[in-house]
Formats: sequence, C-alpha cells, structure tokens
Amino acid sequence: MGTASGIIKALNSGIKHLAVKRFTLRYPEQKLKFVGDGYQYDPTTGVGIAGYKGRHILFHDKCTGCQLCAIACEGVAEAIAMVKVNENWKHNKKAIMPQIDYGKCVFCGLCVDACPFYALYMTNDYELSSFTKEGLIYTPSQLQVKPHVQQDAEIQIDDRGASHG
Amino acid sequence: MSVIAPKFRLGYFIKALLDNIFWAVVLLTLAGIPAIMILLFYIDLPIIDGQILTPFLAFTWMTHPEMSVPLVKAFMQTDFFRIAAFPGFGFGALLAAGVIFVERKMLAKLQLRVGPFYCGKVEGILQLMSDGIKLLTKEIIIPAKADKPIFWVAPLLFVGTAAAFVSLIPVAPKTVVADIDVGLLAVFAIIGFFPIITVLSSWSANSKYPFIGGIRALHQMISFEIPLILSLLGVVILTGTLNLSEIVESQATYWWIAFLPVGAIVFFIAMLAELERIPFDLPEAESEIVAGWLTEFSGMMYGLVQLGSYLKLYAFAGLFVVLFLGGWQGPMVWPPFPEEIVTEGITMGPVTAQIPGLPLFSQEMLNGTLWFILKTAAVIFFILLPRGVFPRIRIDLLLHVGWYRLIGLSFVNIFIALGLLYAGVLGPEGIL
Amino acid sequence: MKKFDPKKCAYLFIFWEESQATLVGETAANFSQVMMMFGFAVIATAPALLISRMLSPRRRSNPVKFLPMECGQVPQGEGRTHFMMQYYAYVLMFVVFDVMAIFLYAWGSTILNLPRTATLPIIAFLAIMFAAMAFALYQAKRRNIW
Amino acid sequence: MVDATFLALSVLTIGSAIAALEMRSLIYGSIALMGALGGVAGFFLLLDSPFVAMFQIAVYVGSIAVLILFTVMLVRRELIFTKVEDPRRRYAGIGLMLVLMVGLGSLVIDSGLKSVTADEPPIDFRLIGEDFLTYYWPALVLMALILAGSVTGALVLARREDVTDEQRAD
Amino acid sequence: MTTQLPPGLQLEKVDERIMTLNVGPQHPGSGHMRLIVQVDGDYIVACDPDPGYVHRGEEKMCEYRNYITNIPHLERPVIHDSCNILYPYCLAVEEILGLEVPERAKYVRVIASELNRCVYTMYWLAIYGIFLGHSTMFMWPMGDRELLIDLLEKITGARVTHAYFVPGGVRNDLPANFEDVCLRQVNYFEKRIKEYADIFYDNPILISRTENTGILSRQDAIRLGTTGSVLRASGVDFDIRKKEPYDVYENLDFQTNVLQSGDSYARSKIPWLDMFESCRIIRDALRKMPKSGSVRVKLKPNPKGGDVEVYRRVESGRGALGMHVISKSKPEPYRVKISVGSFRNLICIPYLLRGEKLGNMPAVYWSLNYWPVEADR
Amino acid sequence: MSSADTTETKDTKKKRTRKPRTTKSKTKKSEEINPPAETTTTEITTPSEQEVAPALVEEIVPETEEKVETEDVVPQVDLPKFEKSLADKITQKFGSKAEVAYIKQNRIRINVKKEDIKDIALYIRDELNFDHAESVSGVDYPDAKKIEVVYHLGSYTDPELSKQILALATSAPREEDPNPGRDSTRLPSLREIFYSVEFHERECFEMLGVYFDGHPDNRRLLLPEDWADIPPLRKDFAIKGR
Amino acid sequence: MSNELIDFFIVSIALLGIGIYGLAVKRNAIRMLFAIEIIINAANLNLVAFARFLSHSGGQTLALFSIAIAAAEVAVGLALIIVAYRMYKNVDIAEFRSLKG
Repeated sequence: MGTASGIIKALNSGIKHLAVKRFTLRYPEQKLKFVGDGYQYDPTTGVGIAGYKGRHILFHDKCTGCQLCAIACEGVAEAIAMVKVNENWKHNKKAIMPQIDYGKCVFCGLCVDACPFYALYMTNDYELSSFTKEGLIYTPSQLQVKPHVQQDAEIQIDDRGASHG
Repeated sequence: MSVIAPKFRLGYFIKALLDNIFWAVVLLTLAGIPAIMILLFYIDLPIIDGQILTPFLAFTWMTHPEMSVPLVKAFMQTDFFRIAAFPGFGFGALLAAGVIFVERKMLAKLQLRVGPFYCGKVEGILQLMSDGIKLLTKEIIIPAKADKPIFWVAPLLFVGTAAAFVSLIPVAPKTVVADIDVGLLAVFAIIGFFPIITVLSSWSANSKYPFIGGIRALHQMISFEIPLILSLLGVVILTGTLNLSEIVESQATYWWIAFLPVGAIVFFIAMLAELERIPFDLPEAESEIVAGWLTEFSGMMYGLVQLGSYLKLYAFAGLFVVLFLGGWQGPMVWPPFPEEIVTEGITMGPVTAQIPGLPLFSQEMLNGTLWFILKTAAVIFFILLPRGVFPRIRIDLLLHVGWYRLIGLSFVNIFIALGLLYAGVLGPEGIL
Repeated sequence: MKKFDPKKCAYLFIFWEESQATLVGETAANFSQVMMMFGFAVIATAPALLISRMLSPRRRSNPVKFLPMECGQVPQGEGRTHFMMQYYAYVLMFVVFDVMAIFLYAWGSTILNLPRTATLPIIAFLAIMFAAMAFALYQAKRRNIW
Repeated sequence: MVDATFLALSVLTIGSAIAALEMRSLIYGSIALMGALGGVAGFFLLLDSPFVAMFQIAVYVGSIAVLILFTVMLVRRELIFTKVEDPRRRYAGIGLMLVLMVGLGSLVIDSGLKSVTADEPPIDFRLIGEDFLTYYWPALVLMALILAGSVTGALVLARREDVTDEQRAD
Repeated sequence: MTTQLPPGLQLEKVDERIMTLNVGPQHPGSGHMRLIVQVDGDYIVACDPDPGYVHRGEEKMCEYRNYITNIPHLERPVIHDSCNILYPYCLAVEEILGLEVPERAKYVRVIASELNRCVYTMYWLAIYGIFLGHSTMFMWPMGDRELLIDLLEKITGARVTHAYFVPGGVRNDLPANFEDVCLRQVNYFEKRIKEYADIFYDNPILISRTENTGILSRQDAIRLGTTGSVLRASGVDFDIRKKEPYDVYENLDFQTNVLQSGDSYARSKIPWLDMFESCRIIRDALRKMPKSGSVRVKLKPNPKGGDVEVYRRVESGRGALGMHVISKSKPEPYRVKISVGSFRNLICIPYLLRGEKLGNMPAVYWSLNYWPVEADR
Repeated sequence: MSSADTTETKDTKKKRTRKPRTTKSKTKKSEEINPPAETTTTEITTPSEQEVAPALVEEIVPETEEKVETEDVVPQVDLPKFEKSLADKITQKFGSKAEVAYIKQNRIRINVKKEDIKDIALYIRDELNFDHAESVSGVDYPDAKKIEVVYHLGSYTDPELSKQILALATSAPREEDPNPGRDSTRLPSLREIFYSVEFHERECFEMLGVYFDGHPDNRRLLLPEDWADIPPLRKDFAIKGR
Repeated sequence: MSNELIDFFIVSIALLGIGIYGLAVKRNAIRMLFAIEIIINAANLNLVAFARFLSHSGGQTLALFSIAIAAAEVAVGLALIIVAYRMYKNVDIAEFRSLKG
C-alpha cells in the first residue's frame, strides 16, 4: 500500500504542476535585467563594483596605452592586443589602445581589475555573436561605443510559482 | 538565429524537387493512366438510371450539388474510405499526431517550460509538420554490416501492424474497418507481431546496443502479454462475446470499469509496458543502452517507427475505451434533428437554411465519435502523464511486476467476474 | 437531370464489395479488411521512405560513418554476440502460459451457455497451471542458473 | 474448383515451408516458417474457423516463432549461416517426399473424399468451448498436465547447474 | 575486492557470453568519459573507467601563471561549482602570502560558495534524474537552478564562470539591496526543492530501483578514501565544514546529514538534504554578516610567496577538495596539485559496478557524485 | 607612461613587448573591415585629457605592503602540541629514518627514504589511525635530481585526527631521459597499505613517470594511450609558446 | 464456398511431404524442429478441414489441443537444443554423440 500511495502522490504532484507558472525566459523577446551598468573596478580601494561582466567599454579619454590589461590577459586568454589608433592624446603618446578578441575572451574581468586609470569597464551587453571570426574582434573604436541594452525581465515570485515577469 | 548548412544551395534543392515531380508525372502518364484504363476495362461498372457510371459520369455528377452529397456519402461507406480515412489510417494518424503535440505541450507544462513555441505561430502547432519535413530530408544511414532487407522492411512492418491493430477498434456504431466475431483474439494475434518485428530489426542492425534493446523489448512485451490477455478475460466472461462492437453495446447501462477496476488497472499497466511508455521504456533506456532498438534507425525510418508507435498508442487507448469505458456510449450531445430537417433544410420565413454537411454523417455516428474521442483523449492523458512523473524501472523489477503482481491481480479479476456472474449480480438473470 | 436516389448509389458499392466477398469464405472477408489495412499502411508510408531516399543527401565520404554505433569508438567484436539475458526462463514460460491464457478465452466466451458444473474442469486446469507456474517462477527467479 | 485466394495461400504456405527448410540463414528460415504458419492460419480462415486461426497466429507466430528466433540468436553466428547436409541424403529425402506425396495423393483422389461438399453453415466458435468443458474435459485436464510438465521440463533442462559444476572443476 | 559475483557467472568461455560495451564517450549516460563495461547477459562482470577525455593539464598550466591569473582557468574543471574550487586555492595562497581576509569577505565567500554548491547539486540532480529516465527531474532542477544562478550573477556578474574569489577576499562587494532578494529567492528555492520529494525521492519506483544497489559499506568507504556525499551516505560523519572549519563556518548554524545504508538511494539523497542546510547557512550568514566593510585586501600586482608548501582543503559539492600549493619565491607557484573529490570517488566505479545489473549502471555511476571534467582536471 | 609599470611587472613586461608589434597586422585587417567605426572614434574622443592624467600616477603605487613570510615557516616557539606529539611518536619509533620537515597547525610533513616508506606507512595506518590518502602529489625537482612524491594522509575514523593531514614524502631518483616504467625512477607502492592511493598512483605514474612497484594496475589513466612524450608534469616538458 | 475438401487435403499432403523431407534430410536440430512444426500444421489443417466439411466441432477442438501441445513440444525441444548447444557448441545432430554430458 505504501507503493500505491507513493504512486498516487507522485501523480498528484504532477497534475498539480500543470497549473504552476512557467519558468522559461523567452529569450529574444525578454531579456534578463542585471544589476548596475556592468562590472567596474575602483583601483583606489582595490574592490570592484558589482555588475554584469559583458562586453567591455573603453574610454578613449582615459586610456594611457599602458598595456596592463594586455598583460593581465596574457595569463588568462590572450584576448587583448594593443593596436595603434590614429588619435592624438596627451596621455597616450604611443597611441595604442586595447583591441579585444571576443572569440578568446573568457569575461573574467581581470583586465578591468588591472586598469588603474578608470579606462576599461564592462557593460551589460552580451549579444556578441557574429558570422565570422573577424567580426568578434572589437577595435578600440567599437569598444568605445556604449551599448544600447533593453533588459527588463526579472524573476517574480508569487503564490502560483516563479516566472520571469 | 539559425544558419542554413553551408553546402546548401536553394537551386539544387528546387532542382531535386522538380526532378522528382517530373519523374512522377512521367511515370503516371506512362504507367498510371494505362493501368486505370485496364482497371476500368475489367471492373463491372454499375448502371444507374439507365447510364453506365463511368468515372467521367461520376465526375460530372460530382459538380452537381444535389448529387454530390449522396455520392460522397456512398463513397464514405466503401472499404477504401474506411481504411484510408475515417475509422482507419487517416483518423488514427491524425489522432496520433495530436497525441504527439499534446504530449509535448503537456509535458512542457508539467515541467514548467514552454515546449514547441515558434513553429506555426500558435503555440508551435506546426512543430510536428516541420519535424516530419526535417526527418524526410535527413540522410538514411544503414550500418555497413546490417541485414539490409529486414532493416528496411522493419519500420514499414511496424507501421502496418499498428495500422492493422487500429482497424479493429470500433469508433461509432457500425463505424469500424473490420467487424470481426473474434475481434479480441485478433487483437492478441496482432499484438504478438510487435516483439517479432522489434527483435528482427534489432538483430538486423548488427550492433550491440540495438541488440540488447531488442532483447529487452522482447522480454518486456512477452512478459506483459499474459497479464494483458488475462485481464480482459473478465469482460469476456461477463459479456460472452469476443466482438468488440458487441462488447461496447453491452455497456449501455454500466461501464465495465465499475465492476472490474482491478482488470482495468492491470490492463492499463500492461498497456503501458506494451507501448514502451515511460515507467517501462527500458528498450529505449537512453542512459544505459543509447536508444535501444532504435539506435541505428535514422531519418524517415525512425519517423516511421515513431508513427507506428503512436498509432499503437491510439489503438490501445481505443481498446481500453471500448472494453472498460463504454466505447461510443454517452448522452446524446448532438441534438437529434427530425429527418426532414436533415434532408430538406430549415425554412424560416423567406430564408431556407440547408445543412449540406450533416447528411454525410448520421447523428449516431457523430455523437458516438465525439464521445469516443473524448474518452480516448482522457485515457491518452493518463498514458502520457507517467512520462512526467515516474523514472524508468529496471528490467528484473519489470519482469517481477509482470509475472508476480499483474498475473496474480488478473486472476483476482477473473474470480471477481466469476463471482459477479454466479452471484447473479450480472449476466442473464442479473441487472443487465 | 433525373432525381438521384442515394440508396441506389450506396447499393452500387455494396455490390462491389459482394463481388469480392464471394470469392473467399465468409469469415475471411472480415479479416481481409485487416489485411487491407495492413497493406494500405505499408503502401501509404513506403513513399515516405522513397521520397526521403530521393531528397536526402547521400554521401559515402567516410566508411566510418557506416560503422555500427559504439559511442564514438571503433566497434570491438561482433554486433550479434551469443548474448543471453538471465531471463531466458521467462521466454520459455511465456510460450506455455500464453497458450493457457488464450485457452481460457474458449471457456470465457461460452460460459453464459454452460451449466455451472462446467467451471470445475477449468478450476482443475487452473490449479495445475498454477502449480506449474509456481515452480517455473521459482526456477526463473534463481538468476544464477541462467 | 479453387479460387484465387486459395491458390495464393497455398503458394505462400508451401513456398515458405520449403524456404523455411532450404534458406541458408536460419533467421530467414524462421521468418519463412512464420509465413508458412500464417498461411495455415489463412486456410483456417477459409474454413470458417476464425477462433482456431487466431489461436494459431497468437500461439505460433506470437510465441513459438519468438522462442525460435530467440534461440536462433543465441546460437553462434557461423552456425546461423552454415548449412550442413549430405547430397545423397538430400536426394533420398526428395525421393521419399515425392513417393509419399504421389502415393497419398493418388490414394486420396481415388477415395470418396472428392464428393464431400459443404452445405451447412459454419460452426460457431462457442461450440468449441462447450466441447472443452463438457465432452472433452478429461482431455483439458490432461493438456494442463502436459503443459505443466513441459514448462517444468524445459526449465529444468535449460538451466545451467550441471554445466557450471563441470566447469568449476577446471 | 570483496564483492562476489553472483555464482554461476563468467563460467563459460569468455568469448561465448561476455560482451564488451563501450559506454562513452559519445553516450547519453557516460559523461565525458568512457566506461569499458563487460556484461554477461544482464550482469556487469567488469567495469574499467577510462577518464581523461577532458584532461586539460590544469596543474601544468598553474605553473606558468601567477597567483592571480591562475584564477580564471582554475575554475574551469567545475564551472558549476567554480566558487568552491577556487576556495582552497585562495586559502592556500593567502597562507603563502600571509594575507588576512576581511570579515565581511569571509561571509560573502560563504554565501557565494553555498549558493554555488546548490547550483552544482541541482545540476547533478538534473542529470541523475535523466539518467534514471525521469525527464521532469531533469527540467525542474535545471529551471530552479536559475534562481540561484540569478543570485550569483547579481553578486559576481557572470552566470557560471564567476572568477569571484581571489586571494585576499572577493572581487567585489554585494550589490545594494541584495539581502532581500537573496532571502526571497532562497526561501522560494527551499520550497521548490521540498517538492522534489513527492515526485522523486518518495517515488516508489525510484526507491525500488535504487535501494540496495551499489552498496558501499562503512569500512569500504573509509578504505577506498571516498569523500563527500558518498562517504556520508555510508555512515561516516565527515564534513570538512564541521571538522576543519575554514573562514566563518564555525560561527554558522548547520548540521551534516548522514545516512547509514550506503546504497545509491542514500547517496542520491545526501546532496539533496545538504541543500536544505545550505539554505540555512545562507540565511544565517546573511544575518550575521557585518553590514559594511572592506571585502578585499589590496595586493601588489605580482605577489611572491616564500619557500612554503601548503595543503588546504574545503568541502565542495562533491566532497573534500584539497589544493597542495608549493611556492618557491616566485610569482608563479612551483607546483599546484588539485585533489578533487571526483577523482577520489572514481575508485568506487569498478568496485561498485562489478556484479551489478546493467540497468543499475547509470544509477550507481551518477550517484557517486562524480564529475568527469573535474576528475580529469 | 613608464610610471605605470611597477617594478614587479618589469620582467614580465619585457617579454610581452612583442605583443603590440605582432598584432599590428591584425589591426590593419580590422581597420579594413570596420572603416566607418574607426572614423567615428576620432570624432568622439576629444574631451578631458588634462583632468585625468595627473591623478593617475599616484594610484598605481600600492599602498599596503603585505608582509611576506619566508623565514619563519616553522616557528620553533609555538609548535602546536597535538601535532608535535604525533610527530614525536614517529620519530621515537623510527629515529633518523623519518625526518620531520615541518609541523604547522593541523599539518605535519615527514620525509622518509623510499626503502622505509612501507614500514612507516604501516605504522601510521595501524598505530596513528590515519586510514586514507587524500592526495598523492608528485613534484619534480630537476636541480636536486629527484622526484618527490607526497602522500597526504587523513583519518575518518579517529575524531581527534579529523583536522590533521599528515604529509608523508619520499623521493625517487630522476633520470634526464625518462623512460617511464623501465628506468630507475621507481618507488614502492602503498596500495597494499592505503587502498585509496590506487588511482592517484596511476596518475602519478603517467604524469611524472614514477613507476610504483607492487601496484597491480600500472596503466595510463588520463593521458591518451599513445602518449609518447616526456611525462608532462616534469619541469622539462614545456608548454608551447611559454 | 467454391473450395472443396480435396483441395485442402492436397495442400496438407504437400506440407506433410515437405515436413518429412526436412526431417529426413536436415541435420540442423533447429531445422528439424521447423520440419516437425510443418508436419503438425499439416495435421491441423486436415482436422479443421474435416471439421468444416463434416460440420462437427470436434475437429476444431482437436486442432486447438494439437496447437497447444505443439507449443509445449517446442518449448521442450528448444530447451533440449539449448542444452545440446551448450555441451557441444553445435546444433548439428550428427555431433550429438552421446547424451551424457
């Protein structure tokens, strides 16, 4: 009889769940909301600021071409290369800036930790797919653009179960 | 975003399609039309109202609205229509397709996900069609050392046997493909073919996993055949007939599930095992033996096996309804029209409303079909539900359940039936 | 055009049926529909295989593709080995008890026409079969001897 | 006079009976045997005894053929595909068969069997059940004994106890 | 080996009855490894695990990178449990470099690692469900895991590969208003995993299938050096969080779950029971955590250790996870040896599967809480 | 700019300088691909150079210098008692055969010769109640011409010992030209004593080429069957490009 | 019914002949079992044919008995073949020299 009651309990649980809210995030229509604007780092305290580790954003006005991010990446993914830009900056005499290959990047954010000049942060943008490998290489000018993201779905919990808003 | 395969050229695809169409047309003109002519030469064409009913005449009559309805109605009573469309293959396949869709959506709902969603705009209703097209364009790979004739024929035989099973199920009064005196025995005879097909196809693949899966399937099917057969004996004892239509008619007042719940439960469990549905899907246990006896099937062959298994599912559910749930019996939902409304239409003032569709069917048949489908859907729901709820059982436990529990319970069921009969509750002197 | 009589029209097809049915025994006519259903299913689904064969790509580029499934390894040994599950006893038992189960139908379908004493032989029959089944299940359960 | 169905069935039955014995592969032989048994079931249908026909299919094709197939699969692969036989014995066998068939055939054709024709309706299958339980009931019990004995004997024979002891020695 | 084959097996000639099955690597029930299984009918007479299909030489890679840049690749073996695999590394490096972790960072670490343990366990449970043919048990944990991944993503900014722990603390502080969200989602999560009992753990078919299969006795569990849930299912009360508490585990209120039977059912139940404890720990840690403060010690860019050798271990989702780090006064470690629970439990596979039925193979194999990628490193 | 490079990174920096040069060609390629993006860059990046630059230099200098403990690894003053007593037991029994390398909180390390390891391991198992091996790590010391194998032993049965890890180290001679299994790099296997070392020793054999005498199953475990190179965890096996 | 008793009888004789041929010629034990089955079926066919044409139910009853006993016979026969195969590793009856294992 224990067997029968167990089977009935299981069937009952299964039927009950037909009325529970669905938990699937319908991705292209809905996008998950993240905390903050992306992972940032404060070199004065040595502590980061919570945020999503997505595609980087590079502030050309702050980048000094010091290569610290490339060195940090050397041990991790070798995704960052320093390239020449044809811009004139007083603090960037060599005019080199990071170029990131997202085919290699592992989004660990150590390059952000390495940057002492508040020049390299990460953003909430994660839709980076491309048809070619070259399309995954982001030049400094592409990295400079602030991504436009529309993310609003959040997990909402109520009596009928959880769902993405 | 999906990407089409790099080697795909639309031009080649269209060219292949056109080629096929061309050859089909050529074959039809060269072989089909002469064949029809020869056939027409040999068939005795009936004489109606002084004219020979040639196909051309039949087509001419078809265009006339008054005559088309009786013609279609007459066509619907032919064997061909019964086999191909209504209570036969087409109906079964349609229900099977519905079952596949419902299974996916229901399982998704149970598992808190969405299921097929994008194909066909409305909740992925065309997913099955797209899957069919996908299977159709998949390459069929046959293992090099396989026994090719058996390997090719096995899926076809599987579908054919399942269809033969479908043909025995009465859907509505006098709406059955084959109305056989020993219908129930014929069901057992047909069920007996499935293990053979399974074992032969698994043997012919010449691969280890199909072989183990086939032998497991064999053990499972034959072990549950005996409880399946014995659990139905109670119904036969109480009705004294083996004809499925007569069994349905005997349930006009009470359904047999009210008197023989034990038999119904045993039959249901044995049915799950015969169908290889989830608690008993050992032959396809993917975590042990990759896909069991289906491992080497690819492309459309796999699709055919799936079609056969879902036809079988429909047939078993229908059998359960016929034997235990009163078949087509049910309160008259469709309001019984007077005969003249059906034939002549309703006249309300200046407007005369014709009901052209209704004369094709009788009201009993529509009502019976409706109830049958409703009950079958309910049974199918309970066949599908365990898939979301139970894990897979092990082969020795399965055999233990089959040989110890279910056979014992089915004998209990037989003695319940005997007791009911001899106590005078049921039977000739009883309440029925 | 003349008035059309649907009954006559229906008769025409029944007439066709009869012209076939006279050839064989009466009961066989019903069974012929089962066979026709079987044949129709085979004929209706065989084109799916043929069309698939025509539409789908066929590349014999790599002989490894046609090896039997062995989880990505090159197959070792025969596909159909001398493989004996420990449950062979159940197959042996099935043959006998299947006969028994269907035999019961000969009794079950006619029980309404019989006197009650006629149940006694079947009780004896069942008793003997139960004894055999008990022994057989005892043997079959001893997995180590199979 | 015979009809087309009968002809087709007899060709199927006799052909598959020959194929069952002569096919090289035992698996195909078993399939052909299934064909022969199914053909006999078809004859039963022609003889208006559907109960026996269905019983034949369910028992012969549904279980005996399964058992045979399963046993054939247990046998080594070479044995499935090899055919050992003596040509001389073969010719002798064919001769024996022909003599038997011609002898019996001529005997039968000469006898009065030819004049027997059916004019009564076929027997209802329920009569068979009545027969079992009234007139033939000792035979039913006897059959139960035979079935019980056979399953017991088969299981006792097929188990491996004696063999294992021998192998354990070495 | 003490388990006896059922008598009568393997007595005829080997080539007659024994069939060799390669279960894996392309098999739905093998993971990233191969089990060479020899079956006699329905029984397994021998099983030889063949891991190494995802071996990536983590230990060698560690010798070429400095203490900080080791972090992103060290978490690769178990990306579901990445906080826990970094935990012993960080502890060891902190001991080498002599760092003192801030109090708040310790609590944040505990929260993150417990969340991550639950994430891993849910993944494991999902696979266990599908291995037993229970498709709902695959979908539910995969879905409910999302709640925790969402929390972890709020903390660390990545959904699976967090790279969150560093020697000297954690990378960043918790986001604002995290406590409320965390409490809400963890409470709902606990409610959800309670429902698994109805459909999975109390399911009579599952119990009949996994009970009394693959029994590992207490003596054997100790002798074979198993760890984690395998050990605790065999009746040995050993949890490093209790026995050798690291960071702030000694301040937190939780208990270890021990079952005595040692069969697959007990082994599959222990991680599920542990998840309730994890929820308890998270709630307790959120309560006791200092509300503000530093979470990371600032490091020099290329820190150097002395001539030290350190062995630190933590309790991960799969059991004890030890790191043996040898420093030779260089920015790079001289040698990092990762001793993982999966690799230690691997020894049970041939031992437990011998004499089992083939149908029990996935149940026993996956109940060992074994993660092939981690074992390969 | 040079102020950005701290002293520690200089040595690595020198190696890395080739990086920007090598990737120049890549830049050109990407420029060709995205010419419009490049043009937009120059337009945007004009503001605020002066404000950022001066602040940068100070922040790079690390503020809190952490003490690096190199000398006092084994402080003689406050040896933990329990661990000391354990180590003393071993030294009393075996004398000079077992050399205690260090005693720390919860950790003991004992170096032994490979001839004595079986006796000592047996003693540790039977008398000291260490019942399983947590890990077996092999370390290659090419300068000392030895390969050290460290058994980390732990205990489940004895609640007092549950914190303790006893590292039992021994070393095998190292050959310049390794031929795993057939050269002098051999050690006695501890599988008879600690059953749990079975797979660890197999791993050690393939990764460092240490053959364990008496191990029943000295096969490769993780590496492919046809691996014919140097055992990969030896120091002379270098990863390409590093 | 246009078929007559004699037609069924002739088919039955043909089946009997084939069965006897197989029994005489074949040395493969499984094939001999096939031959036996064919002979039994020939007999069954006769039984049912006579039952139909003489309008008596006894023939069908006997045929049912016969089929059932054939099933029993096959079970025992195949068990014997399995035992013999296990001993001699062959299904050739010429190889079954002694009945003692």
